[in-house]
Amino acid sequence: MSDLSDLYQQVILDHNRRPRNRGKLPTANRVAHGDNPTCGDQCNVYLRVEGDRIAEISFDGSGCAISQASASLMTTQLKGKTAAEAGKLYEEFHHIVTTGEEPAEISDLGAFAGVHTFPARIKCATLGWHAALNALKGDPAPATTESHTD
Amino acid sequence: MSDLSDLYQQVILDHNRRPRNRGKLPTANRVAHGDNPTCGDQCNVYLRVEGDRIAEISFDGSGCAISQASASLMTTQLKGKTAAEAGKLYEEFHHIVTTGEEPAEISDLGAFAGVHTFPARIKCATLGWHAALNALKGDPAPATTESHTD
Amino acid sequence: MPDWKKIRDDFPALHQQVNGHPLVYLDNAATTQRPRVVIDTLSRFYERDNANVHRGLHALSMRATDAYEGARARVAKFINAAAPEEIIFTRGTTESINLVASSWGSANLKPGDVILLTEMEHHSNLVPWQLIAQRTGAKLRYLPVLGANVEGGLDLAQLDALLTPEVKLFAFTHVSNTTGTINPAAELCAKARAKKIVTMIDGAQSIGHMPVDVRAIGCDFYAFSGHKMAAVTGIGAFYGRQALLDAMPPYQGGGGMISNVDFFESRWKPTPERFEAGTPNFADAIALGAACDYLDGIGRDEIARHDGDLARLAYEKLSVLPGIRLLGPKGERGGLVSFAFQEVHAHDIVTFADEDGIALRGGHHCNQPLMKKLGLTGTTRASFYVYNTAEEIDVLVTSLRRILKFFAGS
Amino acid sequence: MPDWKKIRDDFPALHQQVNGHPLVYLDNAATTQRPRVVIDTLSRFYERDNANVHRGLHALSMRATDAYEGARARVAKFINAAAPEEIIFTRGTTESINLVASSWGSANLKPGDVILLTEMEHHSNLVPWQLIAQRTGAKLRYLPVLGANVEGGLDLAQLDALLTPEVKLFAFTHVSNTTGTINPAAELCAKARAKKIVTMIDGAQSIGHMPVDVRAIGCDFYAFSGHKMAAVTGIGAFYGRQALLDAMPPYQGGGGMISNVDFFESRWKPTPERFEAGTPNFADAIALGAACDYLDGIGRDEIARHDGDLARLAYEKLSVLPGIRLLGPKGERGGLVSFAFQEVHAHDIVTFADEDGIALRGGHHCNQPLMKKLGLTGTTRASFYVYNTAEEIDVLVTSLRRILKFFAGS
Ligand SMILES: Cc1ncc(COP(=O)(O)O)c(C=O)c1O
Ligand SMILES: Cc1ncc(COP(=O)(O)O)c(C=O)c1O
Repeated sequence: MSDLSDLYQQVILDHNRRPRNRGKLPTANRVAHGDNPTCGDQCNVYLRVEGDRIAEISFDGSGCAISQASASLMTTQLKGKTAAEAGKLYEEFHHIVTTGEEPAEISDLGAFAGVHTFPARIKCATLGWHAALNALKGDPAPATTESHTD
Repeated sequence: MSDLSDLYQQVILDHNRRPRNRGKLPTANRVAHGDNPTCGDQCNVYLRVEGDRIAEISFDGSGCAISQASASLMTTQLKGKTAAEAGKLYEEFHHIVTTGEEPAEISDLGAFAGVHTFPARIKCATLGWHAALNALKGDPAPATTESHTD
Repeated sequence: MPDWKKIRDDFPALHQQVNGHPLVYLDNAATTQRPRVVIDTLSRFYERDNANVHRGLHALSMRATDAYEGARARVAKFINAAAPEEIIFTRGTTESINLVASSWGSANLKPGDVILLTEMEHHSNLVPWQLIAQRTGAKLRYLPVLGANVEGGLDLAQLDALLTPEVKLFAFTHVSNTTGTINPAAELCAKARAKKIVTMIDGAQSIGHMPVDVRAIGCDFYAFSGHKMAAVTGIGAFYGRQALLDAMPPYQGGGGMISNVDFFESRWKPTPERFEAGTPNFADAIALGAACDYLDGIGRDEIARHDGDLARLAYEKLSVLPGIRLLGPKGERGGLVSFAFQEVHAHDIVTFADEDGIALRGGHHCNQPLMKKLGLTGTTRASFYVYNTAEEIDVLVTSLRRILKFFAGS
Repeated sequence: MPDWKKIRDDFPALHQQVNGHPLVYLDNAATTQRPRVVIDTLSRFYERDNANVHRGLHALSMRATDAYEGARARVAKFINAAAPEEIIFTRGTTESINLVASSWGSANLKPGDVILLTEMEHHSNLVPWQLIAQRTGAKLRYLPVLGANVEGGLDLAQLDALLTPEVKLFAFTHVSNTTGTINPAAELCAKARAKKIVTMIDGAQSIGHMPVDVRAIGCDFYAFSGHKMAAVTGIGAFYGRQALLDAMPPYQGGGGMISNVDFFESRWKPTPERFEAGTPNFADAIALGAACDYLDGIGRDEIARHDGDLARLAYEKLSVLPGIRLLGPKGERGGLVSFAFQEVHAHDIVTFADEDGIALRGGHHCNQPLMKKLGLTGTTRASFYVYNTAEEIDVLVTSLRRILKFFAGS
């Protein structure tokens, strides 16, 4: 059970049970849909972008604890960020979930380090992020974790 | 080599080397084409039917020694026969090549008894006969040894 | 009574530890394990008789051809087809249905025609019909399933009204891979036949689990996969009624299926060769024949009882878990159970169960439209085969309790 | 230098007597034998890691998925594709070509378009194009071969004139299975590419016998079969350039290839999944990966030299037989020789040679139009692989002399 407690850390279980910023955002001016066809996980990300910053952000959808907690945590991290900062944060997050290395600065993102020993779950952890980045780019195509760049 | 000498009996080698009634029949009033798609063997049978009897018969085509000798021998056997008699003769021949049992009455058809130990060659031996029976029936479709009744 | 314990010993893959626990393999609806005799048939063939079939006159080729055509006859007997020529070998259920949809469909469907499906079809018995409908202008229509919190079976009361004159084909699954529902195949075919509607049955989940007699059922086509019936991957087949097959154009073109080729046109061989272009997967077909022998050695009546009993036992034992929603009928069912919890997602369950050595499947089971209809995003499925035991169900229930506690309690 | 004698020992099927003689297996162009390591990879997979791939989160399923996707990456490396996603697994060459013809063809061909083939194509690279031509209204055109009694190679001087603006695709075989001719694939592709014509290569006879680098060749599609390269039956693949694959519609529909299914429409996954509907033949794909390792262990340059040397030796030794007509070039050639006698039909030769334990192939080799063009009804073919020896060629020549004598003398 040690690997599993690594995967399902308190932070994750907490975000899964009490997701932050969940639900449609009535004032959103950007929306993107993400899906993970392998699992059937779905995620919508709603953004209100003001200037070049994310003024508000929310998500909804369905999926496993990893994907839901990740999307929830992401919304708390992206609020107030620029697109460039969001991209950088995603890179950091992607590094954490694929290598298991803790982030340089203390961050809740580190809770996802356990994912790297479950490669099949990396796509769950990144689903919300894919959708958010697509929404920022204004890309109307649904994000899919099956893209070649994943 | 004993099985092979059984298969390639003198009668067969002789008909293969000096086929009887080979070539188109200018006066034919019935023609049928037979092919063995598995081998690529081809056989045309030309008949002149008068009343209910085969007045003249010839064949051409290409194929292995078994198929060519069988068609050649067949032409010598069918000349003068009625359709009913031809059908009976084919049944006898089919019995010989599938069981290896010699014919009741002495007949050159018995030379094909060795075929039964080479099941893949039965279709070669019956190709010309299929075409001839089709021609007698006036069936315009090419005979094929892949039919379900073979 | 078969000696089930001894049968379990026939399957090498079962005798291993996974994450420190004895493997409990409950993912049989996805693919079964293969008995030693099937694996050995395959190796032995490659070690002794391997050569390309057909058009071959040397010893190995004739042996291979005899074994391959012998397998066809064996499969014909397994489902009581009238003749070996009614069996076409394919990669599996999916290819079988694509072949029939494309070949029969392109020759028989026109704009305005209707293909009747059911709402419980696997994507493999749904997408091929969408594709041929697009190509021909035919339309799809669905026999509904009974909604959420009822049994999830077909709403048979609606069938007569849906079998209108525009319907040219009715395709349905024999056993649902998601709910475990066993459809009354013979009854459905009789209704269709009375209206001269062609029937196609998806037998993926039935073929290895119960006696199947295509003539008693009265269907026109019946498709299945070897890998779900103790045989190997890459091989499957379908049954087609001779008269229909004879009138169907080829699906793929290539070596082995033609009687004559010219540069600009070709003539086709009769069935089954017409539908088996290229070098067939003869070795795996021979392994499929061995699997037929193996299953008949146990007895398919016995297998049906065994798998169904386990599924009913699992249904009963699982039903007491807090918050569980169980799909499909309570009584008579195929050898699987499928369930969902409000609080814990199927993938989390599968990951936790794996830690206990239990192999489960979670998700939409290639059944997205049905999931949407039932208001679910996925289920967890435990599916059984000849080697599973009542004790394994206890292991599953214990593991599930622990998972529920982890997610509720922490 | 590889130890060819030791290599021979790797192949269990070779070590048997046929009709009282040691087996001399010269039917490798039809299918090769499989080395122990390939057979064992397959059994071991079924004994340890067998589970359905994708959508599976339990240990066996993850192992199977890794092994299957690992095999894809291995095959990509084997032919130097840019990415694993450019490899689509199929049943073999025939299915690969049908898939491309149907999917690429239905999206890209219209009435008046021309598909350019050559007169030396195997039925599998000919009939699929006839079928899609019929469906789309496109036309077929042929690059001629040089006639009887010359080398039987392509008449390359005519190519430029035939590559007119109507030509949308040019498909040709890398190595002829009937004459042994090796076509200058890179040169042909360069000419087509200069005119923006898509190229498809039939690699059935090249893949196991020589180094193949799809990017150096510069083709758009490259198709091949596992069973002709020391792997098993039921598995093959094709390479497709990513940009083309991305724009192609699915071929078969079903589980695993969709990203979303509703009752009336579906969305597709990207390549390679889009083209692999249903449970893939993952076990045989893994065996194909093992065959890639095995062949690279020997070295494909070495194999090309070995097989070519044997073919040239056979050509030379056979050329003195009375009345023989040898097809294909005298020098550089693929690992096979094909020949005919006026007096003795190929099937009689094959039957006699079998009595001496020699496995040959006789007939039209799925090459009827070429046979007609060359004025032949069939040939006898001896084809070589890594385990064949110069001594086996002597056995063949002795047997042929005996056959000729039997038919001439008696
Ligand atoms: C040149 C060529 N193309 C295509 C094929 C067809 O390959 P397969 O039967 O494995 O699909 C073959 C082999 O029979 C061949 O030799
Ligand atoms: C009901 C049903 N139909 C069709 C299929 C597809 O079978 P295969 O993937 O073997 O083609 C499956 C299995 O996945 C199934 O359960």
